[in-house]
Amino acid sequence: MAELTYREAVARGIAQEMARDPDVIFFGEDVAKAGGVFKATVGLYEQFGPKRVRDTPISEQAIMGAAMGAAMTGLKPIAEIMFSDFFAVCFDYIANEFPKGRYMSNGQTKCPLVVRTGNGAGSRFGAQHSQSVENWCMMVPGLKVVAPSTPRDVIGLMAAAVRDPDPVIFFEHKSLYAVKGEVPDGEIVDTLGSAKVVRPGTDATVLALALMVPRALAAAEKLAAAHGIQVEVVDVRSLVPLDMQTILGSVGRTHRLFTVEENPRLCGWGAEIVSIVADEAFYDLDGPPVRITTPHIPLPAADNLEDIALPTVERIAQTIRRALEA
Amino acid sequence: MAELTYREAVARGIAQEMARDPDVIFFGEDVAKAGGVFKATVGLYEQFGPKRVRDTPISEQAIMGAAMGAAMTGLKPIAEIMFSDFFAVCFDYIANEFPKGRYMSNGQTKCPLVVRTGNGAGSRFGAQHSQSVENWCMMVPGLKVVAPSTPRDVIGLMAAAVRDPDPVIFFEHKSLYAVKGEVPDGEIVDTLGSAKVVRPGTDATVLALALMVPRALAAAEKLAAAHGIQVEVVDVRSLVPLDMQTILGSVGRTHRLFTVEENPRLCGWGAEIVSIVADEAFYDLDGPPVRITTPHIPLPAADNLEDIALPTVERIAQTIRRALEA
Amino acid sequence: MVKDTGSAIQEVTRSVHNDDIGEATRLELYRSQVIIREAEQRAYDLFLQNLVKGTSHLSLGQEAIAAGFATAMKPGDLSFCTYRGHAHTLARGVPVEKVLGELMQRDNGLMRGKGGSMHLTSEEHGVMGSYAIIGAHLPIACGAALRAQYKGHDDVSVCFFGDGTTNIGAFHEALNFAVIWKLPVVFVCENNHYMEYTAIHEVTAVKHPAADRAPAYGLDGIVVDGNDADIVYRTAQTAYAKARAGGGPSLIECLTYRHSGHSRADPGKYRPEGELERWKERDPVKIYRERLAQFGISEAAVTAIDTEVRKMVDDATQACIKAPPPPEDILFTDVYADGGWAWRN
Amino acid sequence: MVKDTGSAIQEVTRSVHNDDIGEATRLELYRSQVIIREAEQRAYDLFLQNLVKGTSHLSLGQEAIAAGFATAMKPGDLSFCTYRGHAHTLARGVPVEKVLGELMQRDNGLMRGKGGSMHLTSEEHGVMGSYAIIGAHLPIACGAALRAQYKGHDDVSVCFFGDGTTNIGAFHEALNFAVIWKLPVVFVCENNHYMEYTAIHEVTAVKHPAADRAPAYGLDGIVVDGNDADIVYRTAQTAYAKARAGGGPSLIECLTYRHSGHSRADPGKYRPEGELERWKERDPVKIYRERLAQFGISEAAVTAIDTEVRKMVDDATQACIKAPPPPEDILFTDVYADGGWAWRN
Ligand SMILES: Cc1ncc(C[n+]2csc(CCOP(=O)(O)OP(=O)(O)O)c2C)c(N)n1
Ligand SMILES: Cc1ncc(C[n+]2csc(CCOP(=O)(O)OP(=O)(O)O)c2C)c(N)n1
Ligand SMILES: [Mg+2]
Ligand SMILES: [Mg+2]
Repeated sequence: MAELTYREAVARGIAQEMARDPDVIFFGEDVAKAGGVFKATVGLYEQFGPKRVRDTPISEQAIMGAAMGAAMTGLKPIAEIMFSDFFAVCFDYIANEFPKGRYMSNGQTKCPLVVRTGNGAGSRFGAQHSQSVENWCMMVPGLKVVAPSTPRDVIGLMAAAVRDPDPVIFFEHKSLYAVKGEVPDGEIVDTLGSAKVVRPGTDATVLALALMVPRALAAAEKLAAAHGIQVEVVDVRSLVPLDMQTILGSVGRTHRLFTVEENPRLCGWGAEIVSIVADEAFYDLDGPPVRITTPHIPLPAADNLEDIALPTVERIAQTIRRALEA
Repeated sequence: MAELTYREAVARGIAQEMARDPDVIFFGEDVAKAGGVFKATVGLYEQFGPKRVRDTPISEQAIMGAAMGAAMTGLKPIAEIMFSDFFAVCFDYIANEFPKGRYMSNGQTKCPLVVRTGNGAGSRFGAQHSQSVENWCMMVPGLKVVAPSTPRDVIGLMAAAVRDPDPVIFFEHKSLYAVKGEVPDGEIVDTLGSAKVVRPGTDATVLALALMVPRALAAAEKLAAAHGIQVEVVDVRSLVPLDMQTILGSVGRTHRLFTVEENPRLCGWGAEIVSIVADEAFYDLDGPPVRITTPHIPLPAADNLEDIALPTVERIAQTIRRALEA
Repeated sequence: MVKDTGSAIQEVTRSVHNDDIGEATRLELYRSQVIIREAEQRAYDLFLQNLVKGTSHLSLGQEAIAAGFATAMKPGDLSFCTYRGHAHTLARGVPVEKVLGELMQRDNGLMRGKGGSMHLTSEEHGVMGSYAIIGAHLPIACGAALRAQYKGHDDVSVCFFGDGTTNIGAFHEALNFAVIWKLPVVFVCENNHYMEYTAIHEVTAVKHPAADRAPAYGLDGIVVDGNDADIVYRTAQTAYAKARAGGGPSLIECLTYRHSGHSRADPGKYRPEGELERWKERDPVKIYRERLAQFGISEAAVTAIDTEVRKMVDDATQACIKAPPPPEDILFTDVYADGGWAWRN
Repeated sequence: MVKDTGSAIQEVTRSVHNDDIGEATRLELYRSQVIIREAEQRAYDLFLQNLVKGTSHLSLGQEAIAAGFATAMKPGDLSFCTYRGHAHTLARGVPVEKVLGELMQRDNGLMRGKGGSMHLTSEEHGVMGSYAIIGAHLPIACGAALRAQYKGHDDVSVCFFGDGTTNIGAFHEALNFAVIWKLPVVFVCENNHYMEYTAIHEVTAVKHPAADRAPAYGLDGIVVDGNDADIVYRTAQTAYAKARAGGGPSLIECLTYRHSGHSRADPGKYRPEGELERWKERDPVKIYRERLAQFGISEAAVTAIDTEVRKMVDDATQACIKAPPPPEDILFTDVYADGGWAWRN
């Protein structure tokens, strides 16, 4: 066991896979010699050398395209897009190339790559460097999408992503990079498509992702302490594949559903899950499913404004309590 | 009154606005001298000349950026992106530039432009030229998003879009271009953000958009004729602003909700609306809300496969009937 | 072929008639062009009979480029094509039936109708896909070349695209990327002088959309006659040799012209009168027939190829007409590597 | 300034000391540089005191470019900046308090804290935004120039960006677009030799990331000493005059160096030893103080500016420290033109 930051877990996760498989290469802007702008890849260049760990120009389309071409022909590339907001400058690869080649070719081609990216708010960076864009990827058929909330999950899901034969978009949360967590020694390999019940409860199911997981947990503790409300918190972890068994199982026990989403409201992952639960478990629900999201606005830079934009522990707890008491 | 195709309505809608306002300009790939690859802009070049109607290089980022810069400084550009799938090569403008400038500048700048695009399947073009990507835009705060289903709505909503002070993404459905409809003479100006009940009914509310509207209507007739089921069909028309009053009003009367979406399942507009209705009108619902969508797959080229991928009249009718009878 | 690092790029419109290529290869080059010509013409006829569905982008008039580059390849070399990719796919040896079957969206098609005309892919022939979003495949070809370099393989990735494609961002990113990493990739611009319906000179800041950009990446500006298969073949050989030797990428602009419209529905009316006719005088198949004669190859040998190819295309057509549409269950296969499409449990 | 249409672009590292600029303008150029120097240095100090939040990208060492281009502008000319836009914003006359207030995310900031350091915008000063996605604003500047051309206005759109930006697709698309439509836009590459932490030469196929690409758009390759405000000023004048006369766009590469790290947290360790020191010898403010002396401008006049600016920055700092954070209700304003954020009824 060691205590690692989420940031250190990224480097360890990548190193674990690069050490295991010589076909794993890693590239992106400032990721090699400088160790990445979030310092999440420090040491990889020194450990694996300039052939396997490479600095690129500011050419996101070339980065993504090169990752794809390498993946199609036998490598297992990990490519970094520094901020997930920049998916917008290379979205063709995410939406039209990675996920469609296998299908269009009737199974002839493959695309086993990982795109890792810094996602989410909290750094006071403003509207173009703070977005939560998991739904940009979830909505595209053919991708897999994960967003770990702990250092341990970072390593385990990174390993699962690298070993997966399909394109995986790996969302790291910028505001979690400094967070520490216990990590077992030795190889860690998790499974894509498995949600985790991180706090059992009986009164409601609360789904959360990435930075929203610790907040949902804090809200849960608050509700338990102050109101005796026991909510079950599920860390969704993987949006595609989506672990509906765990989610439907939980709702079947608690009969109420809440989502805590960092993304702006419209078409977030919570919308999808609510629509599935409302269809498949309608008669399990004792009250309306409620989504707690960032309002549907661009994000402001100012700290006090950013703080109230994202779901806070307070807002999560209050929304749940009011809904349960209604 | 005249009978126009949806294709002709596009040209008439643009012409109406260009004739009215000399600040309206129009550009895109092959839109001017050739009248567009879908022949939807035939005659505009001849009518308004090469200063106002322009052919561009294959440079979608330049097209979108130029539209934005012109809009910020006093023009009202209409820009064409030939196929909506190509939003992926200029997505930065859609996701990060058009919709965020006004907010980030604290209201100093504006972006009154229209992006029109050919959306949707049915032409056997395969996975990269057939997508329904309204949700790519709906999910972005700061945009407005419309998708007309009739020639009349094309003209009216085009006028509303051009006159609107915000960026509007205007989805034309490729498989509707040849469809005819009655269009009144003279100026037509509609309102963004208004859905239309296109068929009243009492047993269920069926929401549809663009090509799915005629299919939902056909399914409704079928259900009425064969099973005496009367569904209310609502043409959503505008995803942002979203006319929840009309939708909630309808569900309040019918107590059941269905969406008919051409997009692949995950995070489609129907998910969002279901999540709103499930929250705000939970106790109005007599049964599970059901989404009828294209399965979450890339689209195949082959006609027989494409035909069964999209929601068919048969599938819509059957899904509704089974759900209502369950 | 003329290389020039400065701004005044010379065009070569006629090959030097030396005999370095040899009869066997020349017959191969001819056969390849005739296969493309006949198959594309057949595709057009089948379209008129409503048997080719969706869209289709023909390479009639551009056969020499596909033939020249493919014939100079070794097995294992990789081709990356656009929607206008039938020619390159055929030139790598993919059976005509597979291509026509895909255009007709039948179960015997190369991808059983799942991809369609714009996405021809045959991994076993090194055809690593046809990409229908302009520019997307240039970076992808870089990635394949990166793999070759990384693994010490000696294959070359060859990426074909049009003149219009030189104005999109991905072109620029890919070229710079390939050069800084010295990747074994060859970028081939088929300058047929038009994007869809707009003449390339109306929307391009320089005369030679590809070659005039080459110096921006430290590359030689290369413009060749794309209608002369010998010239194309030699140009390809040089570029491949450089790539295999670790010399990095090349960017080659081949001047050509498409005889048909941009895609199935296009009558090509935007072209000035006489332009098509002038280019037809320089029809690559015609040029090459003359070339074979110049080198003393018998008319019998040429006619034998014509006849054989015609029969091949006829047989393929019959097989396609008889072939069933794809079965409905493949709608849901091969979204993911497990063969299925499950996005949830 | 040296123009060269070929590939061998000469660099000019020293201005010709003629006196065409005149004392008044020279004092303006100096004052502008000092404002930037002092305000940026203050921003850095405030960052160390934890009063500047979020990120911030300083132009210390690059002042001459902002001063030169802005001083040559007329009112109504438009500036399009990057996240490294404080300098250009100040150079257009935006009060220091407004800029520091925004960096400190206070209610007195230019955008009341809604945009932050990377998005400075002052419509009334012609600062049409600072864009934080690399390359995005080059096409946007084209659009503003298209409006000027269409309406017959005579303003110029000036677009500033870094060396690293020349490798992204939007750069390429914008340059071609501007040239084919002869738009009155001036593209200014501030080549400070680094992207974030990577030296530009490691990831760029040519020596001059902007100028060596100019011929790819039929433009002259222009490289100037970006640390000499006189040279920059003259270069700007020439480019603006060309644009206003209908001569179309220019692309200008200004050689410079940033004295601080890329952004707030960067100690700049990736730079070879001695490099910073060598560039500091060519500090633009120092160079310009010498220049003023050469032209016989009194030390008193120079010191007066220094003192005035220092006081201005001090006062601004105090005002910012006293300013409240933005009120919470503006979280929901100005998403749409109606002032609000309603996406539904
Ligand atoms: C990003 C993108 N923009 C536009 C199109 C539509 N389109 C398809 S082919 C074509 C013309 C391409 O011209 P060129 O590169 O010269 O190739 P050619 O068709 O002449 O072989 C266009 C604009 C596209 N497929 N992708
Ligand atoms: C599309 C995109 N990719 C990456 C970044 C991250 N980024 C911010 S600044 C920067 C370096 C830019 O270098 P350059 O253009 O030389 O400008 P400089 O910062 O040196 O002024 C990078 C990579 C970004 N903002 N946008
Ligand atoms: Mg072409
Ligand atoms: Mg730089």
